[in-house]
Amino acid sequence: MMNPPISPALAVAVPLLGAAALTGARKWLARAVMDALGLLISLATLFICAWLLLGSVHHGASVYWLGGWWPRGSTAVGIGLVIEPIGTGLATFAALLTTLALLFSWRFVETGSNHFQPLMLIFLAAMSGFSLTGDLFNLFVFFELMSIAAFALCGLKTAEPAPLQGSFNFAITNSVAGFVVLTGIALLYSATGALNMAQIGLSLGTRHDPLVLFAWTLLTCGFLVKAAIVPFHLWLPDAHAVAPTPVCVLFSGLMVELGLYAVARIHYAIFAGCFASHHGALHMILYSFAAATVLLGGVMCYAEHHLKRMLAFSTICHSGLMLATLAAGGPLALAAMLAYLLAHGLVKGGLFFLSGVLLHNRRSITEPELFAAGRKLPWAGTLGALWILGGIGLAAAPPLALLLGEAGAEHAAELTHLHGLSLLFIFGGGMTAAAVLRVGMHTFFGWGGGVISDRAAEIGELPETKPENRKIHPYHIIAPAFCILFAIAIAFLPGWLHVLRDAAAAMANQPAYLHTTYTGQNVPLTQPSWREAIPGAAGRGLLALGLGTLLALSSVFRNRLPRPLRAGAFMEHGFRPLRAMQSGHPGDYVLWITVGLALFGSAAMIFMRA
Amino acid sequence: MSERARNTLFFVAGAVLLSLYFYAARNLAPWGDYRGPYGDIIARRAVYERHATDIVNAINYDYRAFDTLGEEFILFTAVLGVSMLLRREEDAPTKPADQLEDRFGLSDAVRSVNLPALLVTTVFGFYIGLHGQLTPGGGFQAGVILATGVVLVYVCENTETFRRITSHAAVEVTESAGAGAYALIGIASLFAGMPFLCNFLGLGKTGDVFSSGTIALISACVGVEVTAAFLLVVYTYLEEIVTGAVPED
Amino acid sequence: MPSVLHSLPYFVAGWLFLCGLYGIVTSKHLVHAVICLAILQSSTYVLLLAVGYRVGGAAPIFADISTSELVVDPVVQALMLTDVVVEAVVVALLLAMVVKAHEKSGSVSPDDLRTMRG
Amino acid sequence: MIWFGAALLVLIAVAGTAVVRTRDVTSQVLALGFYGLLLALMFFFFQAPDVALSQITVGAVALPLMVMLAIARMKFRERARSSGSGEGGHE
Repeated sequence: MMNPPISPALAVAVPLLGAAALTGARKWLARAVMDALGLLISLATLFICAWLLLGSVHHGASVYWLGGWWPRGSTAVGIGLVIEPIGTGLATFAALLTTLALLFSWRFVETGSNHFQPLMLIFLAAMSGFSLTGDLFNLFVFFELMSIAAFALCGLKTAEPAPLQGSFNFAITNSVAGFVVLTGIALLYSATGALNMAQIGLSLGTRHDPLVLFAWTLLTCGFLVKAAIVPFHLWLPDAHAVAPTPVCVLFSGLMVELGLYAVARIHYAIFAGCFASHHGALHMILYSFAAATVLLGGVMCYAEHHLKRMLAFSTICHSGLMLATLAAGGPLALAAMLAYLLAHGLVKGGLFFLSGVLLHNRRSITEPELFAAGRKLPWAGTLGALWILGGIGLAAAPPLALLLGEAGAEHAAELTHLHGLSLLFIFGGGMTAAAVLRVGMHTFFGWGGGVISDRAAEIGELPETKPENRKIHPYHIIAPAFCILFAIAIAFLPGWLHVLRDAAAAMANQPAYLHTTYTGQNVPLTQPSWREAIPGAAGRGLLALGLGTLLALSSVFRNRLPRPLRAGAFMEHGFRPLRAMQSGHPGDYVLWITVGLALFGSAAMIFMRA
Repeated sequence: MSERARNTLFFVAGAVLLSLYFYAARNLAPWGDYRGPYGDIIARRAVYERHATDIVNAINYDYRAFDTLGEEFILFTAVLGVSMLLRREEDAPTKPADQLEDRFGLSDAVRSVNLPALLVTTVFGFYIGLHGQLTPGGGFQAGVILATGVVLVYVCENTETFRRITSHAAVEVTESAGAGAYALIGIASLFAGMPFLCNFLGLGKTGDVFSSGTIALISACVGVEVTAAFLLVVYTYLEEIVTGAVPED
Repeated sequence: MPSVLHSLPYFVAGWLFLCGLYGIVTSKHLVHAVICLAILQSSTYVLLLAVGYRVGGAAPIFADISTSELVVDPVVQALMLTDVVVEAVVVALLLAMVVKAHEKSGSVSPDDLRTMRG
Repeated sequence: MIWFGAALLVLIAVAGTAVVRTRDVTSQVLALGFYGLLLALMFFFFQAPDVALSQITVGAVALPLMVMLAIARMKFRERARSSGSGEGGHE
């Protein structure tokens, strides 16, 4: 058995301890000291996670039993942390994004009375615990910790009513989701008498009855709320619109995607054996929800003029694309989804950082007010180029790494005969890229004029920084530049994909996961590369980019176009029923969760019945 | 969405959901027929392994102590969030204590039971907290009870004392220390060469107040944290009222 | 045990869950919605308790009984303790949001949370 | 014995419904406290004294207390607002 090089629990305990210490001292420490300490603790966590990641890559997967409670026979009596490249990789990514976000907010983003830094550290601890744990109830605990920290971070700007409404909606929907998950856990516990995911999977075996189906429905839907899949997505734009930009980076970059990770994790660890003969129906259900998400997210993304809401809808759209990838099924799809997740998190993080710079310097975040404002910024060229690169990235066009994920997804879909996935990618990538490019053309190039607006954009947003200091410091550029350039760099460093593919093969293999949990030993599995799919993906990415650019141009220069060609302006006005769905009423949001649960559950009972 | 449409849609979706649940629940084991194995294995061994007689606390503070670490920080985060949301605008003035009004108008007879009630509450709180590993109770319950004792001070109209106790910066420091100590106990077991949150202290004699090693220690930390956390929440909600801070409009 | 009772607590749990959802969906007052969330959560207590219950089992505290006696499942009780804390803190945080929203907008009606619309 | 437990469960279902149906927030707090006590009673009855103890402290005391504090604070604000003088707290 290979022990991890360092106790994996430290990836959770260090940021938690740091948060406790910072909270105790927050009344006496100056802002700069709090920032420096927060950054230091986050860096230490990054170091621990990266060490764990390297250890798991070099020595294979292992399990760390907290409190020394090794399993007795087949019963896990304690909580185990599963140390394999995917979980540790996600924890490392969480630490990286948190570090960047803390660097970006250095002495500049409003922090309450030094509340911000400890909350960020707790959020980080929750995300790494969520990624590492192998225990179902522990997953719920970290889900709640993540939620509570996120609710609080969301309400940081208390000077106006909108943030409180956004965070209230966020809090009530995600709390309902938490209890849906907990109900699912209770049902599974009743069926198996176990909480460890591997043990539940072992105990369920191939059992397939309404109880298992319903437990799967509850767990999956609960996590899909986090993942903002239609119709569970309504909280996300509100939460993003009101959260400070460094927090949005964490929300969109990782928190949402962790919901999908949890769906995949419980599927492969617990239910893979149960639904082995119903894969087709299962994938069809997930795929339908994903397709609806992509369509809605894409359309709404283009119809938004509040930058953060626009990026939020683009996150919904891409979350749908990732779920669609997952729905293709099999280890290859999982690997492709994770590759896409990483690249998307970087690109989206970069775009949010850039909008944070705009909000900081121009005191506004809506497209009409930002018109041509980008040109007046210092480093306008760099910022504009990064923004446009981000747009190119969302279309999954070269040279950004989203391309690799799209290639893998398409390859996996071919293997499982899933049709239409490439169309979804072209639509989702094209629409979100078009929206980002349109904003780029307006803001950084000053093209066109007479920008269309919408109601939500008119509320605007109070700046999160003090008005007297509007200077853009180098560290404001470092974070977005790092994100975007890193997303390009990993496209040309193929080594990590090979690791990811093999790790995904192990994660998607239930017997291998069982073996690792009970013996602590690695099961070496490999799967072939999808390199031959990359040129095709590049072609599709360029096509999406081209279509997106045309759409954006038709929006920007709509006055010079004949009326039938004004597709952009038409799309920009959006569709009334979709906008009406985004009512801001917490009752409506919870209603849609109920409807989604009923739909998902009925589909599962009907199409996957034993 | 109109109210009518909302209600109709909810009744349809809710009915579907409830019938799905009832359909699924037919496959649950009949009520009262617990089949294990997790709970039975722990129940059979915890007394020998951990010298604790209250198995629930042995699970909370030992077998699944990592859950409880997360749980304590959920509490910690929420308190941080509440104090952040309801933080006072810095320049809001406060009124001197003698101008604060009598909010409850309790009679002297009621007030005279205050001190005994406070005493009983405190003693009960400590008892519950110290015997967590033996009998029902533990740090969490004790914390809430102790904090309730302080709230009694307020109810019985000693607003100034209440303010002095709860507004003290030490409350938050205590809370952080309690939460941090939990994480530190976990890390300490690493230095003892054991896995995180391992029970590395002597287990003592079953039935003793100081038995069961880190279970009692963690329980104490939780108690400290919960007491302070609850006081912080109560004070944050009451701050405007007890300080007479004038809201700005 | 009479067979009528075999599923009773499961039904009660499902009913409470739905009641909580109904309350939130139709709520006219944000504090009311928060309390309904607490009711929704209490369904998980009932379910967890029911799942770990054993007829004739003693409480899992061996202070007065011998260790060979059959007890009800202590694990679900540990989970419930966590659950109780989660409930309390979620309510505290949500109430703080309501209070603050009331301070800023003077309203506690969910119908007025409409600035975010569209 | 088991019938008593069953009756308790039914009572809880009814009480839960009643709490949800109570639209006046101040009475709802009282109902919530009562509901919390019922739950605690059920926990005792079904051999979960630990949970019952926390349920009494949290569900029947702390939770209603917090709701009441929140309502009190909102009322305090409203009074301060309507009094207009900005002195706060006087009617």
